[in-house]
Amino acid sequence: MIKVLFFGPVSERIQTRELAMIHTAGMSLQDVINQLNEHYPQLFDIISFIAINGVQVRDRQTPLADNDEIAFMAKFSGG
Amino acid sequence: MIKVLFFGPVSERIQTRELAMIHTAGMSLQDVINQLNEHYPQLFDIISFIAINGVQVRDRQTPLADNDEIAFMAKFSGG
Amino acid sequence: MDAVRLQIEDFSQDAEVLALKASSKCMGGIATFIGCARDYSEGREVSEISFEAYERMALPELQKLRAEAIARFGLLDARIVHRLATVRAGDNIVFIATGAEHRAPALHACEWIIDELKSRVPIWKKEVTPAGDSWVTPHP
Amino acid sequence: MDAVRLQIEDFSQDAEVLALKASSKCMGGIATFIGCARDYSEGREVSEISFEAYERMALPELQKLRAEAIARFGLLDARIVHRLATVRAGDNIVFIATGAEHRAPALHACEWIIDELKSRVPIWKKEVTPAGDSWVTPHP
Repeated sequence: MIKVLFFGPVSERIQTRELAMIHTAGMSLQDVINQLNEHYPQLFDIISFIAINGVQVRDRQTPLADNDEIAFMAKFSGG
Repeated sequence: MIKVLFFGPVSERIQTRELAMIHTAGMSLQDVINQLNEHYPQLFDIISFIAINGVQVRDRQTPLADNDEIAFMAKFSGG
Repeated sequence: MDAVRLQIEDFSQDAEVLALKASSKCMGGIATFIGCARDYSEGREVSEISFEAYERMALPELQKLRAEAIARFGLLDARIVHRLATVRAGDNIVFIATGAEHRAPALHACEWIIDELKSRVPIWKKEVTPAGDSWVTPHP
Repeated sequence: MDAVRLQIEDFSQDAEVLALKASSKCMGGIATFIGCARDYSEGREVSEISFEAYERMALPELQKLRAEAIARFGLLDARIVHRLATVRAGDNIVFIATGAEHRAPALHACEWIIDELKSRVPIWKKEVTPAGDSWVTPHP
């Protein structure tokens, strides 16, 4: 499974903090984004950062391994 | 009387923290400086600021009133 | 007490500065920054502020930030604490302390850390106002 | 507890920051600077540092400095404490705290106050070293 996490303004928009997706061979970050876009078309307006296993990634073609944790994040507002 | 105060490096050089001088009519700051210079010729090498009654003065012709307090001060090194 | 922490409870500046000082007898200047909750934000009355973090990423990022500040400004030590709690006006949110031999690097590092923290660390702020809640969206 | 003080005893940052905060609920950023005694100064080992002030002039000058900083940086409040004591390595010497709605003015005012304090306030520092005492002469 792929664990998908949402925080703050993103979790509010999607009305959930966490989703699980089935991992399939050859799956990339773009596949997860496509699935989310289908169900939550406005979601990506507010997403500024994406991390895989706690490390920020910019390349949406990044391949995913089973048990990866993906975080979709709005602009930070800590401090 | 005029109260003359010395602090830190100045008091160390002159080996005293306080002197009293007799106030005379028409006396100016310059008169006090002249008297000190006579006794402690190197003193003014390290004096950077002079205050009368707690207020910095630059004009050595400033007249003095009886009971004035004059402070001779080296560069500050607080903080 | 770790030099970098995400915690619910409040912190003591005296305790943090004591811990900072323990790292060196050459520390001549210590700068701190404390971010607090205000009762107004952009004209709206705010009753509470709550924070949420992606802790798995936020904690390592704060640790990296501390190490970078130490290297960049030649600090003797630095500490960063961010609360993940619901706070009210006047309550503490974030604490940064930097110690150096002289004052300028300590002061400049403190400012650098809070600026970087705001842009780099995955923490989000929600303001609770009489008119409802809203997540804060930082200006671009 | 006065906002500006010359005192022998040590200070508590927690107590000072609490007093600073009491002045406003709009304080979003608090910066502090603490100057401490180091065990080395320009290569010489220092056992103790002692301070002397012309208090009649130093206290009003510190009060003026606080008022100027508040006006110049739009601060909500500021505090300055300078110890007149004999201190050892690690001991506190001076404390400055500045509070503003936002972080930048608080941080910049804190740096401005310590810079001005060093050049404007009649306080002198004597370093006691194993080789003898010497009054510190600041660089021109």
